[in-house]
Amino acid sequence: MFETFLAIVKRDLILAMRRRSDVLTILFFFVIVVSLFPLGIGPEMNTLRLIAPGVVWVAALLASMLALERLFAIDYADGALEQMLLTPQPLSLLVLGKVTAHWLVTGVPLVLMAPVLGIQYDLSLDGLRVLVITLLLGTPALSLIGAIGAALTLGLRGGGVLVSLLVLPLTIPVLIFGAGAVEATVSGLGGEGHISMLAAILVMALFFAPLAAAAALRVSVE
Amino acid sequence: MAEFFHMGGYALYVWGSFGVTLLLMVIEPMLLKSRRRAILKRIARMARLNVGEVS
Amino acid sequence: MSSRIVNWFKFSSPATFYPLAGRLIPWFTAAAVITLGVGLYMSFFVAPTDYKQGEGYRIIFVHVGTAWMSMFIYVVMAAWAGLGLVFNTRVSAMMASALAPTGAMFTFVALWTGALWGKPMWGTWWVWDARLTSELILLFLYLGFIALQSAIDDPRRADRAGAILAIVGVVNIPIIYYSVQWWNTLHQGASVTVSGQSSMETVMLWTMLIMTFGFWFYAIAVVLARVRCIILERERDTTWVRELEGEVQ
Amino acid sequence: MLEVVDLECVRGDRRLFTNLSFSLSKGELLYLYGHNGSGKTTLMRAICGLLQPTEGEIRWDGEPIRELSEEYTREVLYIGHKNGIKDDLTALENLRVLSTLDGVHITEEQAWDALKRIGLHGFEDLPTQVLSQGQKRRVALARLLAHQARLWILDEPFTALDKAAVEMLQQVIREHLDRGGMAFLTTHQEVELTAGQVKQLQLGKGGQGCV
Repeated sequence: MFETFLAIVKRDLILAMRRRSDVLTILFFFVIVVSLFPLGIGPEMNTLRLIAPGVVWVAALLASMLALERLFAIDYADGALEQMLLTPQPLSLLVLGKVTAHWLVTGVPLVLMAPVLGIQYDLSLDGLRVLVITLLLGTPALSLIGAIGAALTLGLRGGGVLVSLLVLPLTIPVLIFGAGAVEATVSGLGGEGHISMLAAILVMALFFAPLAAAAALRVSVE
Repeated sequence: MAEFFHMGGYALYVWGSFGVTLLLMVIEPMLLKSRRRAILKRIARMARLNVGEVS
Repeated sequence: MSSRIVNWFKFSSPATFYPLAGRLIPWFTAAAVITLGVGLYMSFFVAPTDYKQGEGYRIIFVHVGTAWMSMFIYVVMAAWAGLGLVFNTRVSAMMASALAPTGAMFTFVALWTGALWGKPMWGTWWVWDARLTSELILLFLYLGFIALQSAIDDPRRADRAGAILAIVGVVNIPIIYYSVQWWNTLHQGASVTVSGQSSMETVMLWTMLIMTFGFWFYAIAVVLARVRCIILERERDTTWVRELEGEVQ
Repeated sequence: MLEVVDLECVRGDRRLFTNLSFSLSKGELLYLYGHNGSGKTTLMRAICGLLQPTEGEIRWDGEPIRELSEEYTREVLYIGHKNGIKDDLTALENLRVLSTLDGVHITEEQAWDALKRIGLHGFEDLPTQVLSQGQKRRVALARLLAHQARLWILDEPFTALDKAAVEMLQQVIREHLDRGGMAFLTTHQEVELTAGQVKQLQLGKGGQGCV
């Protein structure tokens, strides 16, 4: 059981490494979007410091939405998805494997890059620490919830935009608790409450999202 | 009667709310009626088509 | 609604459900017109003027009713969608698709009336109040459902994909509402709440209930009419539809 | 033992076939014939559980496949029009991943042998992207050698294969049937496979289950 999970994760990581450009484009998108805001809002540090958590988090949200397109589309096109449906392993486990690989490839780079961007917004050390923690908890939840949207819109024309329309409302709690935790820490209120909520959402997503995504895949592949 | 429509100075907001609500509740059924007419017409045309063609 | 669920197995085929819906629509339309008529009369002539908000508060009779309906319809939509998914009955799935536009309409109206009520009371058209924000997110959920169903050509896949989205959505609604509530109290404190239930005189409460029932009857009538259209569109090349097309109505 | 009882499938709003019944037991090969668009692929996908039929039931050893799910999919190997292999992976990696997913543990040597037998000697460690269509098909078919599934569902397996490959595949299928396996096959080419019990099923105009 666990062996197939590893097989899927390993396979997807190898595939991602062989197509490195996909990974970098998402990271660049994240960096560019975060760097655009000061140009739009102005260079005053105190306003930037105020909007930093929200901007970094919204950019992370959009970047993970962008990355969802790749999650199932290629497997659907070359028939690998059909074979995954026909394996003797529960499909939700395979979906979890694919989402894990997808998160390692697209989510983790965002988490590593976030502190650098935080400095750009002159975020305090505490703020940066909590930013990384919340992104570490938040990005997997985004990938999991996003997987449901990606599975539902498989093979549809205009699927990319549709995924965002379906998934973004569902990711709002992650955004609220993620950005809220950083802001609470920076303003001294302490973000523990937010972080625990974010962890709770991640655990729920870990359990329910693969089941929903598997059901959606069965519907889409029909 | 005018005083009633004045709504104690909130005329715009009260009639704006009630007006739009009831307006939408009239538009929706009308849209449905035209949708129904369209599908019935299409079915009628298909029926004529089938009768004409030797199936 | 509940009467039909008792023997719904018999009515789960479109051919038997279509005439039944046809017979029910006039009744619900009449009920809607009467209840709304009474509700409107009470809203303007029976309910007293509010000491604080004057006449402006009468918007609450429409705002709260439509807000309740928008939430209620989403839950009913998810329930029908779930039934359709589990029992593979096509009429339940069609009911879910038929409910969505009406639900979206009520959500929009709730937002519109919320804004019009906020302007005189708090001076701004849009207030980031917990309930209004959740209402806005609910509108996005509706639009997502409708967009997904219209993007899929095959009706069966559209039903089942929509069902999964509706179920995921209905599970998320309490989480979204709770997180927005938390977000709202964190930033603004509890000072601005559109939804603060000021001491409600019983007659106001009754007016609101009657208006809500009116919307409810209206919703059933419209949804049944739309589900009949959907049945005709999907079953257009079946024999029973072709014989039916001579119908005058 | 596979039984199909008055199956009906609808694609979009077109009814492809209705009350279609047939069965397949040990050592039997079933040919599925029918013009394009007669629902052959839909029938095959319904049988391997990818597609829910609108009417009727599919039973494996007496149990409806919807309840069996994983026990049933363990016994089924489906090769459709799409090869199900990843272009960026090498033939070897593809075969190893697919067999792990199928729950079959094959060692490095077994993988090499399978690929050599299927006629990909010398191409084992190239990304399948560079292989020809016929070679890609062979990579997909290599799974037949490693897999222990009792029921093979092959949708036009001979397309894009050369004479030698067709010959080799027929031999593989014969061995599978001799071992008591079952095969469900659609093909447009004339293929002589007379070993064991060969049954035919005609779909579409004039065939069984015609609408």
